[in-house]
Amino acid sequence: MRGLLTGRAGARVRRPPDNTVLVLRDVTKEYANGKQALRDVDLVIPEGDFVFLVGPSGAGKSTLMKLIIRDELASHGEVFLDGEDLARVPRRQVPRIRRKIGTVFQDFKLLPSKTVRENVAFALEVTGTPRRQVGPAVDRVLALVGLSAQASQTPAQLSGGERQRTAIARALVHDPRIIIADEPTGNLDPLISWEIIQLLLRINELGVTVLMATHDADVVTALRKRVVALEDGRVIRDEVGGAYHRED
Amino acid sequence: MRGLLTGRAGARVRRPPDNTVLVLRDVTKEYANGKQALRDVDLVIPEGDFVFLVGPSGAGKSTLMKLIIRDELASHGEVFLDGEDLARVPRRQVPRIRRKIGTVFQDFKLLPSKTVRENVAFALEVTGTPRRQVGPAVDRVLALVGLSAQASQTPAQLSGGERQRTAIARALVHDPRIIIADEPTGNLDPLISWEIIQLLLRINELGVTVLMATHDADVVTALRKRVVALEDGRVIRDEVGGAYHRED
Amino acid sequence: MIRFVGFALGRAWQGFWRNVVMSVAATGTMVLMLLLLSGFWIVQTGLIAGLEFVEQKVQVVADLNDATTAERAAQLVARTAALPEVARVTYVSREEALQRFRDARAAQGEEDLTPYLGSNPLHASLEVTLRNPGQFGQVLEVLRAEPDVIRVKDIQDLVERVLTVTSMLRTAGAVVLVIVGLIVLFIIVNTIRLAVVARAEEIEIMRLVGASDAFIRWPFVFEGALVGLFGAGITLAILFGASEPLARFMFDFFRVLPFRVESIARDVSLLVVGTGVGLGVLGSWLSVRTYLLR
Amino acid sequence: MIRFVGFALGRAWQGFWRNVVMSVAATGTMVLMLLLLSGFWIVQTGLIAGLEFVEQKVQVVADLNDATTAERAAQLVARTAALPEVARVTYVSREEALQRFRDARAAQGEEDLTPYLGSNPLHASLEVTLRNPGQFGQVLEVLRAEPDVIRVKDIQDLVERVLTVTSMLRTAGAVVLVIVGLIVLFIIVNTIRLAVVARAEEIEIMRLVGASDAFIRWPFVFEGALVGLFGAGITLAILFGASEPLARFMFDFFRVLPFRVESIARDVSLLVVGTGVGLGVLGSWLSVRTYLLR
Ligand SMILES: Nc1ncnc2c1ncn2[C@@H]1O[C@H](COP(=O)(O)OP(=O)(O)OP(=O)(O)O)[C@@H](O)[C@H]1O
Ligand SMILES: Nc1ncnc2c1ncn2[C@@H]1O[C@H](COP(=O)(O)OP(=O)(O)OP(=O)(O)O)[C@@H](O)[C@H]1O
Ligand SMILES: [Mg+2]
Ligand SMILES: [Mg+2]
Repeated sequence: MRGLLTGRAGARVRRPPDNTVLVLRDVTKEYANGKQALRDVDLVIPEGDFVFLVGPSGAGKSTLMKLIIRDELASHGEVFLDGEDLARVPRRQVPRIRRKIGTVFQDFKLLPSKTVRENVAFALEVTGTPRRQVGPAVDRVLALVGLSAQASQTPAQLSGGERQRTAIARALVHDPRIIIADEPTGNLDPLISWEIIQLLLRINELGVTVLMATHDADVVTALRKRVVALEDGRVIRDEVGGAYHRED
Repeated sequence: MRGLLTGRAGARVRRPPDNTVLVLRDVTKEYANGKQALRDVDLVIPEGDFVFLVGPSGAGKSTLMKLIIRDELASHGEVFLDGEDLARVPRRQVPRIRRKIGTVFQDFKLLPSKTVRENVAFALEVTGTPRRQVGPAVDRVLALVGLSAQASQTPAQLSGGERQRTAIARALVHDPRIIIADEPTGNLDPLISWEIIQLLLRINELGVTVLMATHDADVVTALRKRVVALEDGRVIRDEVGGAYHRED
Repeated sequence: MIRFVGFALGRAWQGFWRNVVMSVAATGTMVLMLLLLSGFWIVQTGLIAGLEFVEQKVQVVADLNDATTAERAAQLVARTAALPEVARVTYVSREEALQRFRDARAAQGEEDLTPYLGSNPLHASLEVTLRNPGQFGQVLEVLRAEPDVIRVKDIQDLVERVLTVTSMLRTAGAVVLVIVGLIVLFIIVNTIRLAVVARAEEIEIMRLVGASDAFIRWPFVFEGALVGLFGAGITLAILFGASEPLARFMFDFFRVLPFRVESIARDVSLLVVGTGVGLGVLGSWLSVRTYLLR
Repeated sequence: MIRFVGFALGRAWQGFWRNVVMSVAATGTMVLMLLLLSGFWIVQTGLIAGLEFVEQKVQVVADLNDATTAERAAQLVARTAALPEVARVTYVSREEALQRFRDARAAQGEEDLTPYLGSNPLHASLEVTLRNPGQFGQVLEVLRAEPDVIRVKDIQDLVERVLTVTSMLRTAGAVVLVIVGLIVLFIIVNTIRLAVVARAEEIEIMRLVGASDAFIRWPFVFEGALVGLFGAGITLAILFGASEPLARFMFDFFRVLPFRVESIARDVSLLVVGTGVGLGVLGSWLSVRTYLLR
């Protein structure tokens, strides 16, 4: 899959299973206004895992993701990404860390003045990818999410679902080590939701770790992957092969 | 409900059932780039109806809603809102039309620099509501959507679901004649989704027409309300008491 | 109506403070541009006053017959002063003329020539100051017709040169003022447009929730006026703070002030406040228009 | 590295054209501000040239004994001209002096007084032009020590007044130029800042997808440079288009051009291009910084 996305040949060798991509140790996040969005969260995600992050609105799912891309820093505790303590990473190194992560934001974060193709290419261009590699990589991910026909439309000319898929394409184009998706199917119809999930599963099978926050009970329950449930900032459940709701 | 929202006493008298809020007659919408988002759509929504608008991504649901708030004009055919032909309404009268509609946008459209309370109050203030009526009305809708505690946070400090609820509060605060909600539960967890739906049902019971685009099959199938299904810009199904998917 | 104005003013005030960076930038630009404009205007006013001063120096001089009696000279002075084109007439006696010649040589550091003159060769004369130096022709004719006048100094050439120079300076001053005015207009409207563009989203939402054009436009217009008012206030504070030392400097420099500070203070205040508020309003109006015309 | 520069340039070019309203506004502001700055600079240059011209007019005049022979006078001229402070010496004979007096009276439209003079009362003189009008003291002493010199006109007062006026004008010119420079700086940096603020979202996305600071900053910096370059180009085109008629106007006005157009063309070009590009770069750099420092 990684090779497929960038045109490089050969799949990546899987690291030994004890290799962890993400470790949160006793993490608490308190916002400036005093709101504790995360409390004493411990979480270990080994390479190659597929993890659903569930929980009611306001539970702290997006906050957890912001900590991972170092958009926010933990108030207490440590966050390790690929073995590096994010609190210790100097500011100049942050972009390098972020390039290991493909992020699908809840609010898309597309540039309204750029076309779909340009929005996706943007993520490669601004991180210094050689121009001749950009085109093919973008075409491939656009085909993958089914947006080849809309490639030259701007976000304002897209349906909500198409915007979501554009955001997913942009997260994928970077050939990331871990994909963090914040409710990527929130505005999609069930059919396309399933397609996107299938896509993420395929990517995952090729060794890319996936962490996906979602409210889609059907999907979570059907797939029986690892489920981490947050409530009020605390991890209240972390079971492999779990359902959306507690089952005991 | 209308009285409840604005603090006015007495519920509105229901009009006779043959009174239609919305009529689309043979509507086609072709965008400037040649894309036909709606084709020959006929739709009549009587006052007090609760209508689910379903269909795959890109089917034209949002386009239909844009026609109703006159954000776009039909390329062909006529759209009547409350008996007025929107194509004939002079530009100066458009704001008056829009005030009859409460709109929940798919991408929230909240102002990042304003707090939740201010974002909701904004809709009243800019339409000339006397200042002393604004405060109580805002407090009421915020309580209704369960955001009283977050009233003084800005959208950046909210979870996705909280943002969605803010947008719904803003649509409600105007005491509208018809509520148009474009996937209002897209990013909400099942519990809050159900709360929002219950809320819309209650509002509907008090005589406000509701048109809601959604991908939430559970909700649509469970409620057995009127379902209008779009596909590729055409109405392929319009049944009262329908399910999300075709059932024959 | 009052509610509407109150609402628009309140929103304008909020808008101004909510977006402090933009507002400070716009106000700063406003101040600098108003300083530029009023600076030029003051220079231009001073220039015009100076030019009038120069023009007043143009005089028609008529030498009188040495035989003219004091009484006849006085009558001549009265007759000349009664002419409508004449502002003032001065009689210079023969002795005074000699003394002036002596003084002029001394002032130039040259040797006194009067000892070498056998007798007083100079004539008594009338110095006629005109209301408008361009109208010297008629006065010249009337004086030439007087029997006691032996010679009228021909000032045609001098008058023409002075008038050419002064009218050139007036034109150049006006042209520069207009150009500066246009620059100020462009820059301020531009700055406010940039500030409004940054709030396109807000306008979009207002349109969609059903705000009428007036409710969208006027808060912005008032906000523009606010920027203009603040800018004008700061500009005036700077100008009046600087006026005292500047006036002293100019006095040291020209030995005479071409105008009184108080007399132009009112004009400058009107100019600055009017331009500031006017341009602020215009800029907002034009900028918001773009978003309403859809 | 080359790829990076290529990327940044390409993005800058795109950014410029994608946001045409902003870019045109920024470029227009740039042009007007550069015109203002270069206009002031040209006036300042002209002023300095004009002041030097005036200063050159200050002369030391020494009257000679009427008994001085032509030969001794010539020696005296040679001796004086050899002094290091002296730029030029002119000998004016008694006849010339009389003729000058006659001409001066005629030019003023006054009666010729020479017929009334018994003999020529005027002396021959040396007119000494100094290299630097401040250094008149030594020349004065040397001339006073000469036996043939009967009187040296005291120019202390004149020199002081001229020097005060010229140094005042020089200071005022420099002050105005600095103030205008600061205005230009503020306005341009401000305009570019507003244009960058309008693209805060783009910068935010770049940060989140992992673009390094350099990749975020340099396209904006190049875009600022582009605005500066375009602005400077347009400004120079306007200046050179206007230089011909302006030079003619100035010539008509002053009867003499204080400087040659070609000689300042290079300086103006350097000033305009340097200021434009420099401020464009500075403005972008500062504006983007705000977003990176998080
Ligand atoms: N910048 C902030 N400042 C203050 N409070 C914040 C901030 N961001 C989030 N919060 C608060 O933290 C809590 C958790 O927010 P978060 O966005 O992580 O929730 P979530 O689990 O993603 O919810 P949703 O499913 O609705 O997206 C919420 O109550 C929210 O109001
Ligand atoms: N302004 C526009 N210009 C051109 N094409 C547009 C424009 N807006 C929408 N479209 C196209 O029209 C089609 C219908 O879009 P619409 O937003 O109505 O879909 P939707 O049913 O709301 O989908 P979703 O469930 O994903 O929100 C899409 O294919 C979209 O690309
Ligand atoms: Mg969230
Ligand atoms: Mg839609």
